[in-house]
Amino acid sequence: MVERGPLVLRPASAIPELCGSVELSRAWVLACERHPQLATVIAYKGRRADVAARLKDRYALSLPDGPRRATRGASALIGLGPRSWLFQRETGPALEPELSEVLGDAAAVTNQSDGYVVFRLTGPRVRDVLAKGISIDLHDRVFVPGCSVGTTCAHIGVILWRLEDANDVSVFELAVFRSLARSLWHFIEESAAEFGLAVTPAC
Amino acid sequence: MRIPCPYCGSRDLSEFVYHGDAAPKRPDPAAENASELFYTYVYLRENPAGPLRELWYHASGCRSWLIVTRDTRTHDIAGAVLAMESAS
Amino acid sequence: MTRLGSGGLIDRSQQLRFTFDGKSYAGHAGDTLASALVANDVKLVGRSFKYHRPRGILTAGAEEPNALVELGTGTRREPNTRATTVELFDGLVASSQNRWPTLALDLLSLNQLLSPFFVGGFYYKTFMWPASFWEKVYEPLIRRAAGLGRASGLPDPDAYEKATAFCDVLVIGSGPAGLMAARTAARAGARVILCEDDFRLGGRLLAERVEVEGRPGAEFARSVEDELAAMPEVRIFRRTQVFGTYDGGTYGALERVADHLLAPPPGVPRQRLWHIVARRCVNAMGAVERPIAFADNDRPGVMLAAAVRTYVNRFAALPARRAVVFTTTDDGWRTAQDLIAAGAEVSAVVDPRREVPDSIMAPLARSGARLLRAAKVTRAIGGSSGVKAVEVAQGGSLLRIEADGLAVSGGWNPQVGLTTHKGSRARWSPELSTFVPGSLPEGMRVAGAVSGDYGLSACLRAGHDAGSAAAQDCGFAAASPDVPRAEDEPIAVAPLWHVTGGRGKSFVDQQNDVTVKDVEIAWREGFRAVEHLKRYTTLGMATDQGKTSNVVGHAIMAELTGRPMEDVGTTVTRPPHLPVAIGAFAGRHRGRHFKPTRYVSGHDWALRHGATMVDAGQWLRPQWFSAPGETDWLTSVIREVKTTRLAVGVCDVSTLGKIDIKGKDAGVFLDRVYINRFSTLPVGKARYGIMLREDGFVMDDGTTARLGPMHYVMSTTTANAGKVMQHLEFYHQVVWPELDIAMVSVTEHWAQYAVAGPRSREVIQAIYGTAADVSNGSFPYLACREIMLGEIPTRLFRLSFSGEMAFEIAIPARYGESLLGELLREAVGRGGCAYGTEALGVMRVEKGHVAGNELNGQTVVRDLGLGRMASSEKDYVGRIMAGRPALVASDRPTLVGVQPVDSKQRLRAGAHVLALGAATTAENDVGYVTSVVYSPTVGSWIGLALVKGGTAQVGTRMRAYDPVRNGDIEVNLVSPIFVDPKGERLHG
Amino acid sequence: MTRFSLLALAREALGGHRGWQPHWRDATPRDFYEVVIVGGGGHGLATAYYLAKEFGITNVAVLEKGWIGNGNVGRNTTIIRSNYLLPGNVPFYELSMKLWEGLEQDFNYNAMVSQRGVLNLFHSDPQRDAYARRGNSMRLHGVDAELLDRDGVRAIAPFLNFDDARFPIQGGLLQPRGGTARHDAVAWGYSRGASLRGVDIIQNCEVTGLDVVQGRVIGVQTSRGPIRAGKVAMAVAGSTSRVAKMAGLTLPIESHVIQAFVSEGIKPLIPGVITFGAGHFYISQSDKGGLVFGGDVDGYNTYAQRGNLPVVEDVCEGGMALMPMIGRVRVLRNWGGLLDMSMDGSPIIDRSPIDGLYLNCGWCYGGFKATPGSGFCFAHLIAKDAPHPVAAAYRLDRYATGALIDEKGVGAHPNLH
Ligand SMILES: Cc1cc2nc3c(=O)[nH]c(=O)nc-3n(C[C@H](O)[C@H](O)[C@H](O)COP(=O)(O)OP(=O)(O)OC[C@H]3O[C@@H](n4cnc5c(N)ncnc54)[C@H](O)[C@@H]3O)c2cc1C
Ligand SMILES: NC(=O)c1ccc[n+]([C@@H]2O[C@H](COP(=O)([O-])OP(=O)(O)OC[C@H]3O[C@@H](n4cnc5c(N)ncnc54)[C@H](O)[C@@H]3O)[C@@H](O)[C@H]2O)c1
Ligand SMILES: Cc1cc2nc3c(=O)[nH]c(=O)nc-3n(C[C@H](O)[C@H](O)[C@H](O)COP(=O)(O)O)c2cc1C
Ligand SMILES: [Zn+2]
Repeated sequence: MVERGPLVLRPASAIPELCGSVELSRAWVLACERHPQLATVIAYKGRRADVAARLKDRYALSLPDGPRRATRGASALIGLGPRSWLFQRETGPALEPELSEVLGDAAAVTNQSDGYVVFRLTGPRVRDVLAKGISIDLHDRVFVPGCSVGTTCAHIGVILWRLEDANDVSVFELAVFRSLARSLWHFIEESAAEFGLAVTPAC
Repeated sequence: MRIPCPYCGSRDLSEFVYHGDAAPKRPDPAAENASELFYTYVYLRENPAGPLRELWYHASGCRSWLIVTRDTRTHDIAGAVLAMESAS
Repeated sequence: MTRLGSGGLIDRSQQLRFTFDGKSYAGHAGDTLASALVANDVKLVGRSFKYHRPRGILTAGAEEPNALVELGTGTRREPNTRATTVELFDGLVASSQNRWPTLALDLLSLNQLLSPFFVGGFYYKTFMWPASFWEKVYEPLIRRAAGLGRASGLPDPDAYEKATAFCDVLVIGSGPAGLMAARTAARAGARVILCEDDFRLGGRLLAERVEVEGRPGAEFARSVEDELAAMPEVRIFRRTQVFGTYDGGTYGALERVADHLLAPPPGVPRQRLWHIVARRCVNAMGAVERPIAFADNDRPGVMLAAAVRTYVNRFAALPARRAVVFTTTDDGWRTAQDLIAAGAEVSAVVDPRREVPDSIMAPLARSGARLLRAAKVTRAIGGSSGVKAVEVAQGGSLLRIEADGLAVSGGWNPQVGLTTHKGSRARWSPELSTFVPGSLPEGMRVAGAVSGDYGLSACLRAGHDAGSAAAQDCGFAAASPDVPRAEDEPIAVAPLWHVTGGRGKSFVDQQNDVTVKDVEIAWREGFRAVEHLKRYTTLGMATDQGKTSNVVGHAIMAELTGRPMEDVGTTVTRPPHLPVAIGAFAGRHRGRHFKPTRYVSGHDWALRHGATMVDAGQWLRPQWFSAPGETDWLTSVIREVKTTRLAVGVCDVSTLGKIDIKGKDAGVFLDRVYINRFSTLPVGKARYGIMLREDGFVMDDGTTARLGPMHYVMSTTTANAGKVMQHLEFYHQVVWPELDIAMVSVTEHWAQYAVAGPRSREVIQAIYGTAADVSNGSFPYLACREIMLGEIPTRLFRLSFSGEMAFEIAIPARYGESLLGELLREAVGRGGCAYGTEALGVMRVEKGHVAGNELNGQTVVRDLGLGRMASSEKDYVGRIMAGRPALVASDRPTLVGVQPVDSKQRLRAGAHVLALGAATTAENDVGYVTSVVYSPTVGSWIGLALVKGGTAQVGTRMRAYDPVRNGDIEVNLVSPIFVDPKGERLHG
Repeated sequence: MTRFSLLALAREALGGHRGWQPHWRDATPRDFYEVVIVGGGGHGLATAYYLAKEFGITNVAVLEKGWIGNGNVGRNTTIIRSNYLLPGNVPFYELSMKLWEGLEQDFNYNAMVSQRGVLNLFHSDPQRDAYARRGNSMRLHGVDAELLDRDGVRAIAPFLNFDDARFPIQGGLLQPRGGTARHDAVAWGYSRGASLRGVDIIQNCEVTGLDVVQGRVIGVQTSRGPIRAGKVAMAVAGSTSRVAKMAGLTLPIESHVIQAFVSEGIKPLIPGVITFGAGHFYISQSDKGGLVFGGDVDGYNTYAQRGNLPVVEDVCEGGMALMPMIGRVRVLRNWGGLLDMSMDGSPIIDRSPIDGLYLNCGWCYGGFKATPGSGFCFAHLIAKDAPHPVAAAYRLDRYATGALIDEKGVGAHPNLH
């Protein structure tokens, strides 16, 4: 066996050019790239209730029974399908092993943290930008904070959800497969150009 | 066309993949006349003009296979259920 | 100038310059190109399609058949643009079209001399002799003469985009009916979208001298607009035509975002295509007036009566100083009144009716106009500069009345288009002598003139009622009724389709030059169904789709056949209601952005290392890496292959599909979807598998590894990843829902790299250091394991596609690039390199592995020499159908290797295989070459082929026949495994 | 009826066109015909024409539920070609191509057959190999085929997007003899030719039932009463399943819609036919100046002759990706037609399990080019009760035996063919 020092691997951004920030004034839409920890949870046959109970127990999160996003602290659960969810956590220890332990044989837990890039979009014209790619009714009273959808945006599969408003302005997040992040970003840039777009390291 | 996904709600046609008539059921491969049964299953279609229960895959949404009842003359949709939960 | 001194909805303070055919003119903000031309006394605007007849402006709306221009220049040149709907802007450039050399002197108008030959359908009867002349002489001539405007021929420089909007109530049209519908629904609380094609809201209210609530119509429209604009749940889409009704309450609409500007501002698209999803729709598109056919009724200066009112009242532009009005409707008489009110002279009003109510005639009694009843206009006299006089027949005598304009009112045609897009038919209304909407698409109501309600008060009420009902359907309580006060104008119509007796052509479809006589010829030749009439004469097939001509043409056919209009019917209308630019339907999906691009995490890294990228589905993959000094791809590929076979190579295989399959039935499930068994695969082992479609043909292949008792990870080909996922979900959810499994794609989470070659183990060991022992003993061929690399989880597989000892290492994607760097560093230190898909392909062909070219959907496992993999002890998808006689026949082409006899000769995939000396005919075709690469190992081009008799033919010499590339070489059929046939290197 | 000629036209022009006769007799049904053809589309009419002309069988009726040519023959994108791959197909389509080449003189009607070339573009190496395989197969069958590289394509169509493409053009397979024909005129010319030879063309006569006695068809029920028949031949395209059901047959057919588009008329812009190899788009320009184009099927079973927006957009996206110069050209009209999609994408010309009932169906979106060949071979089958050699592979039992003719290799998914 070859002896050598510890290997150091560095994470890379899906869109390195987004790392800088841009002047904020006059921008109607703000965007940033984020990398939360993500894992899919798929309930095994007849185990939905167990999954719900265990997640409630451990994280005080109730399992959404539709395309919705439940949050508690830094954790969130997003309904993806009749028996699958995306668990999201901004920080903390490695998510997948922890969840696997919590859920045991009730569900399949799969790490997806590197599978998606999340864009956060906000600003007074954010709905106008999204409407150019997404055919979901995002009306303020229809798609309220806590709603989520799996859909497509300009031919690109995305998961979209709405966060609580910040400063009375709606905030959305779009999760996209990492390989498609650049194409989605291109869409955001072109679609927001009409209104003015600013990229911020964190918004 | 908009398809009412039982999980996701009403969604645009472009999110779905079509698979045709839901009536044919994969036959018993051990049956004596399995070749004939499979030929019928794989190739023959009633292709009715009128209501049809058909399979759609919500590829860009919840990834569920659905059974949608749709009239092939008008495209009017009477309803949709998850294939996994449908009795038949 | 014929601009009136006052009035109109134009902004006289804003002067806009424009040119038409190079001549410069001025108009005002609020003008259309047509109204500005009218104001500048320009009468001749275009030439007709077939006879090149001089044409002017017939209408003031989107139904215009004649006044079509080329708008803009260079890359922005837009043919066939209706001058009547172009909003004037400063710097606008328009030119006439379909004329040579100039509009005034069009030599092609000589066509008219030949018009006795050029009648409807003439070409079906001629141009057949001699046969060869069609292609060389006649057709090119016909083609050159056809078409109206010229497309730019250059890439469209502007951007288009698409968007979706949702509402409770969509209101189409902002005339009195639409405005009331929108206001009523909005007041009830509904989310309302109001679409108006025009740049100003109001419809006919802008064009008529009418009052609503005691105020001028335009002012009323403005007040409703202001109210709507202030309501948060109302969206007003101006310059937006709704063009189509689709299933499920979806409507297509086109917003002309920047067409009223010289060029779109930065970031702004030229046009936007809207998908409007509406729970209810109030269609208030109004009606358009129709002409009457009489001799030379197409002369410039002949204009529809309501259009004359539009130019006078809305645009303060006078189309005629001395006019004749020819009307079969009460409505037409108002044109005479409005002209006089604007200071023009009306020489005569000609009405075929014997009786015309006094109330209608009275206002003109003292105007000096001759009021001729039971009279008809038989001919418009004049030339390309316009009408000079009008010939009128009354009681057997012919009068000539001097005039510089003729206003014609033949009745109204409701715009039924959007009501019929889903297949219902318009209904003939004998009372109104026109077609009105039949059964309506679900969710749609009609209100106002579109439904045949022509009175203003009736329109306001109908709009109100429809808006209220639509809102109630959506669950909103009715707002208190509020219908504005207005009068119903007289609306009687006495249908008159055409006037006989005049000398000259009577046009039905002006743009396509279809005359009354053409309709007669069609009738005589048996083309009597209206759809036959249309196709034989091209009636209604021009850019206006017969909006002003169809009913007239169909009514003439009804007369000829002696059948009632109810039976004759009308032709099918289709979307788009008005023509829509192709670019708008495409939106931003063009050029490089036609389809999204998928980037591997090592994309930038690969570019930095000299990679040329290649498309693999939506992915981009490194195809080869050019080392310094290498100028052609083959040199690089040969180096990559040699280096890998001799030392070690690193290849990005992240694009392969990866599916995690978990659960207690995962093994059973895999047994059913693969032809071979996976339930017995030990944990920590991988196996190659083949999947069939239910019809027995091969669908995909790949390795599936067992990471835990209830955990497999399947790999698929790059091309089929999505398809396989869908296939698996189908069998899981639809066919065997009883199986307890969970599947999820992890393609994106894991970046994956192949490390191949005799020194691959050293590289892998170097990466893992003490974290894992990857020696042959502890990590043999087909082993797999999850290994932590510090904090980072990885998956390691001992798989090989190249035939060399090889590993695949998977790592969370964000570390991909970094790991690649480390792998390459370790490899280079051992004489290795990075390789791309091309070298990968070379090595797989050298090993006789099948890939996309062989898995083409037409092959079964036996064809590929993989028949033995199929388990005979279990059922699997495709098993039964794969047993059909033709799929097990012994003469099916099966996989062999091919190698040129002369090693310098180039072999190409796609060549067919024939016996030596056999004639090059289809009967002698025994197979074809599927894949070809240059093999540095063999020292020649080599290939795989599917050949009848296959394995039994190995050793024979045949011919690779490739006539489309002038290839024809002798080849030896050999074993498909060119390198290391015993597979010793794998286990190394 | 007058023979169409320049002379006839001149004579009529002088006489004010009063002497023209209907192009075909609008016949009323008689109570018996030797052969009843169900469906007055291109295939039904061509079959009647060749039955009369080639096989001397003239006691024939064509029953059409609407007006002649209202089906797919009157709504297709008019492309004719014989650039097929598989041995079951090539000789048949080449026979059809040859018939096109002499058609106008044969039936004395100008159907404007225009052989301006069909160019299929490719965008990747595997696609090039597949096209080479196909081109070579064509050449082995004596069909014209040329494989062009990028420059070869550029020489023919310099306006294509060569510079900024998502999937750059690498070359194309050209069939110079391919082209277009005036769809409606094909139906009318065959009607006229058949009618002149004694065939009854009966419009507004919907077949509502097939009379089958002891496994043999003896006549049809129609909206205009029963008609007895020696043989009944089905050529009803998208209505195949419905008519077959009248005889209790279930077939390997689904009905789908494909949409087509025509732009406003413009001066000549596009030579021949061009198809995009990396998206769903193909285009040509009509004699009248309209760009005629289309793409993929909508993808769901339907009997409505109309489609929906996603495919409209998909087609135009392909168009703009391939030739961005058409951005400002406007779509004038967009319609749909009902296709008889078969399970392997290839047609069926065969006897049915019922004696005297003959099938002609499964043409998918490619049966216009087949019209002459299909009529010719179907007439042969009906007249001789034996398949014509070039159509012998179009058997109904091939799905059971596995002798499929699947050009695309996509299997039993009609919407993918
Ligand atoms: C949009 C579109 C584009 C196409 N493009 C091409 C192309 O470019 N090239 C090509 O080769 N092919 C093309 N096709 C396919 C081609 O048009 C068809 O395959 C071919 O026309 C079908 O044969 P047909 O002409 O006999 O069918 P049709 O014309 O459809 O004839 C069938 C007839 O049967 C009648 N009928 C149905 N039921 C009954 C009944 N019960 N009683 C009496 N009559 C009945 C129908 O009314 C119809 O007239 C296209 C098709 C469409 C829809
Ligand atoms: N006296 C008569 O004989 C007679 C006959 C007909 C109409 N009229 C008058 O005409 C008016 C009719 O009122 P109305 O509200 O029904 O119609 P309208 O003609 O006033 O308004 C229709 C509006 O719809 C718009 N429109 C049409 N198609 C559209 C589309 N596809 N997308 C978006 N916008 C579109 C038009 O631009 C127009 O502004 C009344 O004032 C009536 O008195 C009178
Ligand atoms: C090759 C071809 C060219 C056509 N050109 C025109 C045209 O120039 N103008 C037009 O209005 N329609 C044109 N059409 C479309 C027809 O009007 C009609 O939509 C089509 O035949 C289908 O019939 P339907 O819409 O009545 O159902 C064309 C159709 C075809 C097949
Ligand atoms: Zn869903």
